[in-house]
Amino acid sequence: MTCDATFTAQDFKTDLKPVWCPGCGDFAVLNSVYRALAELGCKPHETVIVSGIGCSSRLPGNVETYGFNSLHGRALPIATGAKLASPELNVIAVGGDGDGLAIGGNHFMHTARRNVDIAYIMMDNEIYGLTKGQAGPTTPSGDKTKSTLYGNPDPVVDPCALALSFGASWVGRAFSGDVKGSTELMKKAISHHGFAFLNILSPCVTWRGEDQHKELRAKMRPVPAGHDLTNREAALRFTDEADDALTVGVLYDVDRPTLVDQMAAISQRALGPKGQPPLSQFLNAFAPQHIQ
Amino acid sequence: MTCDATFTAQDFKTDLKPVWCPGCGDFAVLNSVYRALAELGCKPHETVIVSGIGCSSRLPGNVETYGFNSLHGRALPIATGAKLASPELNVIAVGGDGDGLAIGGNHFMHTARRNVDIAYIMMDNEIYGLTKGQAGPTTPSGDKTKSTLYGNPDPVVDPCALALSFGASWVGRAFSGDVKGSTELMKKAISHHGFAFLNILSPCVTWRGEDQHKELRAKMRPVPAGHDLTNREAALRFTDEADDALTVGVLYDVDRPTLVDQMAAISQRALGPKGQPPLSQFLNAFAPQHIQ
Amino acid sequence: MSQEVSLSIVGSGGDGAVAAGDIVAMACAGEGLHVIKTEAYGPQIRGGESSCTVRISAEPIFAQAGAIDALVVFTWSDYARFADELALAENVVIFYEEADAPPPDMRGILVPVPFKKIAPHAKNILALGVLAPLLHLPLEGMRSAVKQRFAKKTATVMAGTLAAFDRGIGIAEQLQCVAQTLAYARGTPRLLMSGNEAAAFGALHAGCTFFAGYPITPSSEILHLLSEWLPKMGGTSLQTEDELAALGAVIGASFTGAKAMTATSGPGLSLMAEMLGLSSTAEIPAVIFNVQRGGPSTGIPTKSEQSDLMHALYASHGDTPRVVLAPCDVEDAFHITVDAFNIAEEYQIPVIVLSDQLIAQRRETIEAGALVHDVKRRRLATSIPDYKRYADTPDGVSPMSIPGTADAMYQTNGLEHDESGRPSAMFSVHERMNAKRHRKMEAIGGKYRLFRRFGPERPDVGIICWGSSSGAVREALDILNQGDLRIAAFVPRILAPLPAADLQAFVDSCSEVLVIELSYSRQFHRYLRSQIDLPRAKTDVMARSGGKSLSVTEIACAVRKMLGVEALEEVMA
Amino acid sequence: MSQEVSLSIVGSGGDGAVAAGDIVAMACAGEGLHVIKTEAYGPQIRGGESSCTVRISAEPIFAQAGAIDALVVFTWSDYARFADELALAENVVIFYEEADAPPPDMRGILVPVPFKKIAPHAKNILALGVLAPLLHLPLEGMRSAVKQRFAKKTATVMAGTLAAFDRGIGIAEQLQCVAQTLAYARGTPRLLMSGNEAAAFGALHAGCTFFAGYPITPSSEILHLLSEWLPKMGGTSLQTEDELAALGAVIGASFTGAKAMTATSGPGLSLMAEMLGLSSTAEIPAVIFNVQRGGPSTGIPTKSEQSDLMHALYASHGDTPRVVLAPCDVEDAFHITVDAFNIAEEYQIPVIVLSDQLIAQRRETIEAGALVHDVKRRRLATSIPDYKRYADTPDGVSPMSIPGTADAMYQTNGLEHDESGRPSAMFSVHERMNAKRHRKMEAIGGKYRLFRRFGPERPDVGIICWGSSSGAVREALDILNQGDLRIAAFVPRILAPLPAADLQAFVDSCSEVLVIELSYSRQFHRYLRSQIDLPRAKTDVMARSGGKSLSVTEIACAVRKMLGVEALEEVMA
Ligand SMILES: Cc1ncc(C[n+]2csc(CCOP(=O)(O)OP(=O)(O)O)c2C)c(N)n1
Ligand SMILES: Cc1ncc(C[n+]2csc(CCOP(=O)(O)OP(=O)(O)O)c2C)c(N)n1
Ligand code: SF4
Ligand code: SF4
Ligand SMILES: [Mg+2]
Ligand SMILES: [Mg+2]
Repeated sequence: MTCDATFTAQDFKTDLKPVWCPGCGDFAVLNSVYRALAELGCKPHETVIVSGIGCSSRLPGNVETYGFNSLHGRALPIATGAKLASPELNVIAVGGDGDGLAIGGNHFMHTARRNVDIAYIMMDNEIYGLTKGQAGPTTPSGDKTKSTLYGNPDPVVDPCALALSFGASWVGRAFSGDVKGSTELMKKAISHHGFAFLNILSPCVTWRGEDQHKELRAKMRPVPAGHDLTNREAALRFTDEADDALTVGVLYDVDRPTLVDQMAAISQRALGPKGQPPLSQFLNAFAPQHIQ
Repeated sequence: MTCDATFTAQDFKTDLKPVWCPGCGDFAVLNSVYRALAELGCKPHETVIVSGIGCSSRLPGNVETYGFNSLHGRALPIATGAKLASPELNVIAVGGDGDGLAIGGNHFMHTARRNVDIAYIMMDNEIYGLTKGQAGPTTPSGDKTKSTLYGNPDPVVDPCALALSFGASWVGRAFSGDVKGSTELMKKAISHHGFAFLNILSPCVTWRGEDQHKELRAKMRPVPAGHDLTNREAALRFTDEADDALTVGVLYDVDRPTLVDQMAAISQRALGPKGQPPLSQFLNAFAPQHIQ
Repeated sequence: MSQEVSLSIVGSGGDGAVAAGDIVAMACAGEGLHVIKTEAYGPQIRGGESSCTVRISAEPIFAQAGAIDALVVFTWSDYARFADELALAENVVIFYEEADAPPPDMRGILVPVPFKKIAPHAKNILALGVLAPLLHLPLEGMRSAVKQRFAKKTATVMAGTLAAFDRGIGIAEQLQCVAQTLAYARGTPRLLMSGNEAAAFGALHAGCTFFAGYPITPSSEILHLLSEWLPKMGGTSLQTEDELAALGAVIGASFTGAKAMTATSGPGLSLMAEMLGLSSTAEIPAVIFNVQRGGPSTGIPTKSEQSDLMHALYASHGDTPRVVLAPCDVEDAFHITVDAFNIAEEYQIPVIVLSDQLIAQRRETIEAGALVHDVKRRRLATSIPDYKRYADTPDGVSPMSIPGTADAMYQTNGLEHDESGRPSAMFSVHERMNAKRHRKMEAIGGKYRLFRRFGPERPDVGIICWGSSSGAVREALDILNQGDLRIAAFVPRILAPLPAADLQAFVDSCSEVLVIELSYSRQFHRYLRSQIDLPRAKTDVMARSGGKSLSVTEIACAVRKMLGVEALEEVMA
Repeated sequence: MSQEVSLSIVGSGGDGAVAAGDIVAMACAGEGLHVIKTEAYGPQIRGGESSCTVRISAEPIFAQAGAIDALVVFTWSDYARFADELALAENVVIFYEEADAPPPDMRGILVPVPFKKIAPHAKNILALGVLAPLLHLPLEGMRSAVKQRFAKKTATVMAGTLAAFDRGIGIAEQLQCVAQTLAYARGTPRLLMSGNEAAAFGALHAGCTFFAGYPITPSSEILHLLSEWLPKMGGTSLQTEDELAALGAVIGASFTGAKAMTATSGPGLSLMAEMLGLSSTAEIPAVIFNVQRGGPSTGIPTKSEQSDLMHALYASHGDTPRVVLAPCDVEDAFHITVDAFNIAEEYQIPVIVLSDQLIAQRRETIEAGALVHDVKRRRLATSIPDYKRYADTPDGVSPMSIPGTADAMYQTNGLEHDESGRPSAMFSVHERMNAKRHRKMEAIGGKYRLFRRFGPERPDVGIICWGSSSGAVREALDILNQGDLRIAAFVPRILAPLPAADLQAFVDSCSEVLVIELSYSRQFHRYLRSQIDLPRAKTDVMARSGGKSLSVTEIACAVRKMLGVEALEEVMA
């Protein structure tokens, strides 16, 4: 990631109008993205934002970097390919809770486990927004939605808890209404060496009601002083909070080799002391050798 | 699950010869399955065993119950459909580590979360056996395999740790070489009300070498007395053990509503006090009503 | 006076354009009129522009509105978005928000109405009040429909809404303009349903007890309705983590004997390719209801197209028999769904239904009495000595036992297997089992010759089309055949196995053939060529992308052009 | 004396049948002979029965062995498993383990050898020693090949192994039997490679720097080789969690400018259907190397078939252009792979290569000098003012910028989009973009007319086939054309876009046409019908399941039957 040029938040805006409903929490997330990229001094053309499909996944279209609004649930493999093939790029993945936890859950697990050096920002509205309000993995159990008329039968998951179990090396939680806090967390996530997972609670006014904003804001509280960022058990406790609490901030932060590091090490081992062989050497194994 | 008839272990054998390599750990797993089913008094024709694809997933073909060797990674959705549609059946899912953790990881997560009332037995040989020895999620980091000639770049995962994070209500670990222990654990898993996950370490002599048996046996130790089976944090500690330890036994066991329970409750709520409506009532919403 | 009128209401989110359309449609359904109602939206998730078009007729109709007789515009900038898609009649009457001046080049009879000023919260109902007397829409029926629609509102809101309606009537009475008016005799009330609603009802009627699905536009209504109804009817509906799991759960449920279905749209159908092969090879019945939208890839989720055909016919590696059905209209979505279950169950095979967004989401009147259809059952095995799950039989169908049945246990798989279900890599077994599985297709083809044929014998032009295109084609025939032209149409409702003999006879009986489809790459035409003889010299193809529905005029023009009678005057109603 | 011999070794795991075959093949390659080596296995994962067959010829050969001249059997029960698949020559010499009596009805020259007694740990090498002098195989070359094969063993083991070989020679010298012997002149050594190996080399040659894949039989060797070689060549190889992620990673890597590929087999290709559509719609180059095996579903993973054709051509919902290539043999797997990259990169389109198990896993001699092929590059955009990613161009290819390029940023997606990449639901944009994307197919078709044509002009019978079937067809032509018959063959190496004009000209030039394929449901034939005019009256189809490879005799018989010359004597070499 090259972060030396100066671009303002404004420079990161495309002239595409966001498609979100008036009042959608995703507007604030977008603002935080603009600010974080500008404040970090990221170069737009060296930044790639990959998303899946959903209201939230429309975000890359509104950011003047390289952008890729891909398939439902598949942002992370695409981001992984981009980062591995071009480690010099600043690769960010974004998407919704349904995108990342339902259809895309397996990629979340493996991308975190491999510690792929990207920031993954989940815009979590606790619902399937784009398809008009069905329950997703973060929809509270018992809630009535379009697809759960008699109450959601499934237990709710905490995305940060999953990220921690999957082996993410940085985990944070934010509330989109808190643009300043979100921006700071995004900056940390993007700067992190390794897989950084940021869960941003981002209200869906259309399918979760107008009160979600207020409720989330009321529950929000900072990570208590003295929390040990390298203690996974401690971090997990913030993912099993009382109903009236939502701890925002960095929950976990450790440094371990990323997949890019591992691949570099593999290359070193493969090359050995002799360096890059001519490709023709490939054929040796298939050529008859005259052995005395 | 109906468990009153008497069938012997022998009765559960089909006359299909297992395809496994001589010395494969899966033979012992199969033996434990025969014994567990017999000792529990399960009726063969009310038992369904679903698997994915892999050496291990060939198991259902050798068990005289209803069996379904399905697709790579997809045993759990199929088992879920079977159990939900026919809750009276005893549904068991089996498969390999690659099957359940790589391609099938997402189904593992969601089936555990929903607490689908099945036993899921993972035959974990720390390798892709059937495809001839590539690294999988349980292959130790750094190991050289067919696909990781310079060492496996990925961190290893503990299937029990994942099961616990996903919300499995019963989690156990066994070693296939310990047929008695495995049988007892299988019996508990099958009898558990809810999603029971049993990880059976089952050596692959062909791709992990002849020593895997001995090494695993040497590491094996029982769950210490006094372990609180309802304490998830405590259970998790057994999934992050020293390299020379392998705790076998029940790690976690709680009771919470299963998906079958939830669906029954939903049916109750849907029916209301009036009971089942005539289907024609469906059309009311689409018929013009004369309203004064 | 006319036997039909079409009206359109255009506004932004909150303007209630679509609600207004629903009310008109329901009111007319109550009068026994024939109605087809369509909607369109801009890219905005909510609060963006929307339009709602209702075509009302005293006689049966089969296509969405052609030319619009009356238009309500709340904002001209919203109208601009849809201008391309809305054909206005010569003498269209346009009621527009007084506060927003029309573009200078706007043609039609332009009538400003102060909607916002008079009824800021019920502009749409006010508009209905204006339209109703002018077009001779049923006033009482509309009041009822307003009440039905807002049944859950407070009495005050309801009163305000009804008052707005009456204000509209008042305004209309003072207007001098003359609009196309509807002449009709009142009949038995009809149901007003969409294709997705009819399909959900079809599934329940067929005895479906298990549904698993993952939300996707434009099929989600089926998930919603079955989540509501299956629990009432002793069944189960499950929202899975993805489409692979959805079809997996369906197969698992069906394995244990349940009649089971999933519903999806293109991207989901693509994800089901591997599972489809399992259902076919393990011979486990499954119904896959796919509502086509604009493709490729995420494409245009809210618009109709007929481009999932090849995927439905051929997806999944290997030689994988499957049945593909396609409904022609809303009522047919019911029948085809029941047929899908019947075939899946009787022949132990996956059946894909290819509906499309136009059928799925438009609302259409249908006769309640028409929603009946025979229901078939699986050929079950019960305690057969030396039971062989895949015993070879003349029609390829082997009795299937279900778990719980003693003495008929079997272990199945997606590997090639012999009669007992044992995995086998032997060529002779493979060939025999391929033959057995494909023989079922012949049996189905013999029994299910599902197609519609319209128009005279020995036609000058024989149109071949499928799915929602057939509605516009049918109406085009009526128009074209008013002169001396002899135009006919053949519409297969089963695409695999195709009723090839019937279709070949049709082709042979035509002087010329015109294949019509909404697929840029001419999927239907290519498929037809592969199945029947379609001589190049006498065949034309009218294929284009979806995203805009096929119009009657478009078809009529294509036929005339083909016959070199372009010069002929238009005979449009 | 003969210009060719075929030998087969059958045993259980541990007998080393396959290793023995490798050694013979490598030794003969070293002599400049032409070799084709195939293997077959029973269902057992390891330790089960296996057979290895080597065909050796002084002249170029194109098909695996027909009739076996010399056979080694370590256990008759293992032989029984393969009896169906092994055609024995009239005068076959069979060396069998003395301790295991042959079945009474076994025909051929039966020679017992005490393999187990003499060399319990090197039975296979002992057998080679017996075979070598009898068949006139190169003794020194075989010793070299043994050393090459066991290079990593200790000196003692090596010495023991070589001693076993010499013991074998000794035994042979005492035998009285006469076998088919090989006559040849020594030539330049050849490479001995499999199709998967050639494809991996092709990828590296083409400049592939990124590979992502998930293991699956029979394609895993490509994953293994590229995992070994890419890290040496500055590239990256990733084993993903599944096939969806594999193609996803390929698309992500390619988006940033890397030449990228995945490799898989049927079930994996089925899972890639949705991603394929994304590559096509977002116009991101991707090479998908698919090795066909027996289908449907899990099918027969270890055997060959040609039944992924329709899926490759049509999978993914919507109108999704993609290119499909198919190599004819091992060497061609190299060329086709380079072409796949060239087309993918030049035209920004997904390219599927359909290899099959027979090409992929048989080992074949090729000339080292033949492995050269032009390499093409992507049309890159660099800082274009007012850059439009999807600018419409005559050939449909728009300059592509890659991240890192300033002033040419864009945001893409799989939604329908306009020239800038902005999502659009408008029909006019949709039609324009569909046209642009499909225009690339025309351009490719014009430039890549990849096919092979064998045999005389104006043939009595023109065979159309593809992929590995072409080898046997080519040899059948040689036999058939020895009399007065005029048989020719047309083998497209690009299946989409099909070189339809060339193929039509071929069809028109033939008195009769025979389509040959290993697909029960006649996928190739159906596809040909959809693309060209293939008059029913003059067309025959020889289609069957895979699981057993196509033999030269089978083809020759089919042609003769078609021409009514069945009675003709066999003219087999
Ligand atoms: C394969 C596939 N399945 C389903 C869909 C339909 N779909 C689009 S967005 C979405 C879920 C959106 O929820 P989420 O990811 O939480 O994003 P949000 O809209 O809430 O921001 C679904 C199911 C699709 N596009 N592709
Ligand atoms: C979709 C798909 N991808 C890949 C494969 C190939 N495949 C078969 S088994 C297997 C992995 C086996 O590993 P595991 O699940 O651990 O089972 P084991 O053989 O070790 O018991 C793979 C990758 C397949 N059959 N289907
Ligand atoms: S539906 Fe919800 S998430 Fe989507 S744009 Fe509207 S408010 Fe935002
Ligand atoms: S390869 Fe390994 S897991 Fe498979 S059967 Fe052999 S020993 Fe068992
Ligand atoms: Mg969401
Ligand atoms: Mg394994």
